[in-house]
Parts: sequence; structure tokens; C-alpha cells
Amino acid sequence: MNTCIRVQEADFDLSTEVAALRGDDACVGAVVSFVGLVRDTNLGDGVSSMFLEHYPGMTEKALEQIVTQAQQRWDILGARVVHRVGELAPGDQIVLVAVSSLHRGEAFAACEFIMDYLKTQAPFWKREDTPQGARWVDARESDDQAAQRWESK
Amino acid sequence: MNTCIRVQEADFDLSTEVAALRGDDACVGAVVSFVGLVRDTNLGDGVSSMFLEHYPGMTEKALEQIVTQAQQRWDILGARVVHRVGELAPGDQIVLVAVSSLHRGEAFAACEFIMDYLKTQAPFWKREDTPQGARWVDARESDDQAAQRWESK
Amino acid sequence: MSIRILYFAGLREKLGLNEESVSLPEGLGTLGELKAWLCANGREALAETPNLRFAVNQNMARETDPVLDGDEVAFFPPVTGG
Amino acid sequence: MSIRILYFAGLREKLGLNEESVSLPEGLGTLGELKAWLCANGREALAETPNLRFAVNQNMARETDPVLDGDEVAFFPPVTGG
Repeated sequence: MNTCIRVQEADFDLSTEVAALRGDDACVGAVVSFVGLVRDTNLGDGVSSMFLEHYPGMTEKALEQIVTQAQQRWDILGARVVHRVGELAPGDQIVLVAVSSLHRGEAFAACEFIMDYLKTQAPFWKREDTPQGARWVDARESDDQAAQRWESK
Repeated sequence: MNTCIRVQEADFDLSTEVAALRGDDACVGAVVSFVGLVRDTNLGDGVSSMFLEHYPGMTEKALEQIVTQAQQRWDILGARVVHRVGELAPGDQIVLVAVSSLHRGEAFAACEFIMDYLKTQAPFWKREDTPQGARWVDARESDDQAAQRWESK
Repeated sequence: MSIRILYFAGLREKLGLNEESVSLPEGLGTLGELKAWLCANGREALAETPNLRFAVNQNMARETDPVLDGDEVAFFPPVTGG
Repeated sequence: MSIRILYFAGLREKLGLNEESVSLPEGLGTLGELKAWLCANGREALAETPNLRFAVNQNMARETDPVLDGDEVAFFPPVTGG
């Protein structure tokens, strides 16, 4: 398994990350990747900037556990998670999850699973700056539901 | 809808395609992309090269219809399909499908839907060169099943 | 009735033919009937292709769909792109 | 019993505190009991945080999970990354 998990302030490049995920393994037939981005609007308010806080140490551990669960559930060849922290602006990339496999079904499922669990299990918190002031983003009910879907499968 | 469909011999760059898909739309919160690659082995035989034939005219039309169906089913902001034709080598990129949306669920579903339908509805055919000679790749039963899943949803 | 016919992939190779224009006798109503007529007129490879697929005017079609004068008809094996 | 406690996000801001080390009375067995003791000792914000989450030694934990001497305990609102 080609696994890489990073928490960083710096931006990342999708092509570079996917190339590193693939390495020189010509068994890889499918790569599914997800990129999450800072939107300029949330809940009807303009967002001028965002701050991402995390729990150093636990974050990496939680992400590793999520990736391990994905490996146990699906026949995947590699997985890569890069999550940014600190100050971000609208349009900035927040997170990358990329998964490689022989065939596409496994990569799609494992990539979505990792994102759904990251959203509910990895200790990151978003604070948005809006014209009404700064506010911590509330967890979305739909994220809990997305993660729970996998438990009955 | 920011839609782009291309059939070409040239390679593509994932980051460049995703940047074009996003454009300057700061509403985009999620981008899911799929890249299909030439594997060096198939059905137990080494594959030294591959040739991709298509039906010019119908190919673009079929891809447009698939993307239109995806738009009708999910609330997505953009979709991009790039499919290569001609001679390809192991490790080469074959196809890109990328979908943007506000939230991730729609982008994951629409991206997988487009790939599943592309596999069964778009007129492309693969010929592999192996030590036993050239052979046309047979359709996979699992691809039909993958496409049929969406009909009952 | 005059029809343009295209062949692809393994079927094209077996027939040694990319495309042809054929003048068909009256009474050929469907793709299935066109296929049977072609098989009986030197295009046996059509019958030997498992799960043969059809397109009419660049849209996927079924054996029971009609063929009309001036149509572009394509025969090919199941698609395998992506 | 000595415990290191960390606070994050909105809860950290409300308390004005990133972390603290506390010496706890005997008889505090679970995270829920620890939370109640902290609330009664100036950390009312813990009770005011909807859906408060817990971690022990950097693993997600539940209110009924045990707390042991030397543990690193974290309290925080539901996570919102990604």
C-alpha cells in the first residue's frame, strides 16, 4: 500500500499528488480524487477568509485509522490524504483525498468513504470570517448521515 | 453549467483540467475526478501497448448525452470529460472525468455515473498488444452491472 | 433504399471493411432485418459477433428499431472505452 | 490523579484556554464525571457546548469511557474539516 497522510499549511498540486500516489506501479488502472475548496458563501453569508484549526498528533492518527479501515474494506493499491490548516481564502484548496486501485469501483467507494469519515472523525475545525464577524462552522447533519451510510454496508 | 467534452490523441494534465472546470467560480466546494490508466497486465497477460478506436461524431454525442443525464439527476456545477484515442502505452492516461458541485455527495455520484455510462454507452474500443498477439478487449459483465445500478435509483 | 453502414473494432477487422453504402431491397424494416440481409450477403461476421450492438444516426439502437432511407447505421461489438 | 486537558475551536475560545493540567479527586471514573467536575469548577462552557465530543489519548471516546491517571483528554465541538 502506497499511503501518505499530511497536514500542512502549504497548498498542494493535484497532478503532483496523483503522480506520487501512482508511483511507477503500472498495475494502477483507476485513480479517484476529491478536492475540497473554500467557498465564498456559506449559509447565505459572504466568507472573506477561513481559519482551520486541528489537534496535532490526533489528526494524523485519526486519518491513518480512516485510511486503514478503507484498505480493509476495499481492494485498493494506494491512498493519499493532504489536509491544509491555518488561514485560507475563498477558492483555496482545503483537502485532497486520492485513491488508486485496479478497477474504478473500489477507488470511488474508498475515496468517498475516507472523505465521509474525515468529515466526522478527524479533528479539524473551520472558523469563517463574514461581514457579521467570525464564527465557528457548525457540523452538518448530512455529514453524520453520510458517514453512517457505510456502517450498514 | 461549465461543460467540456474532448476526444483527442494528446495527453492531458489533471490539475489543468480541474482548474478549467472550476474556472473562477468560488461557489465550487467539491471536485471529484476519475483518471483511467493503461495497465501493464490484463487477464494474466502482459500488455505492451494499446490502441483505442472510436466512432467520430457519435462519441462526442454519446458523451454529451451522458453528461446531460448527470446534470438532470444531480445538482452539479460543471463536468469535464477528456478521452484519448490512438496508440497508448502502459501507465498512460486514457480518460478523465471531473465533476464540480457545491457539496461532495453530488460530485461523487455524478462522476461515477458518467464513468459507468461511458463504459457501456460511448463508442470506444480497446485493442491490446500482448506476447500472444493483438486482441480486442471484451466488455466486462461488471461494467454492465455498474451502469444498471443507476437505473433502479 | 440506400443506407450507409459503418463497422468498428474487431468486426471491422473481420470484415476487412470500415464502411459501405448499400442499396437495400424493399421490405427491410428493422435493424435486425438489415443484419440478417447483410449476413446472407457476405457479411457473416455480423452473426459471429457476440452481443452485436447497433447505432442509427449515431444513437445507440436496438435490433427492433426501424431503418429508413438515408440512415447511417453502425454495427460494432460491445464498447470497451474508459 | 493527574490529567492533561486540551480544548479546541469555539470551546477553546469560550474558555480562553488551550490546555491545562488538573489534579482530580479520587472517584472520578469516566469522561462524563470529569466533564461534570470541570463544569462545577469554573468550566461551565463545557455544559454549554452542543454535542460535545471527547478524545482520550488522541482517540475519539464516549462519555462513558474511563479516565486514568496520566491520560491526555480533549474536549471539543463536533469536527468540521474537509
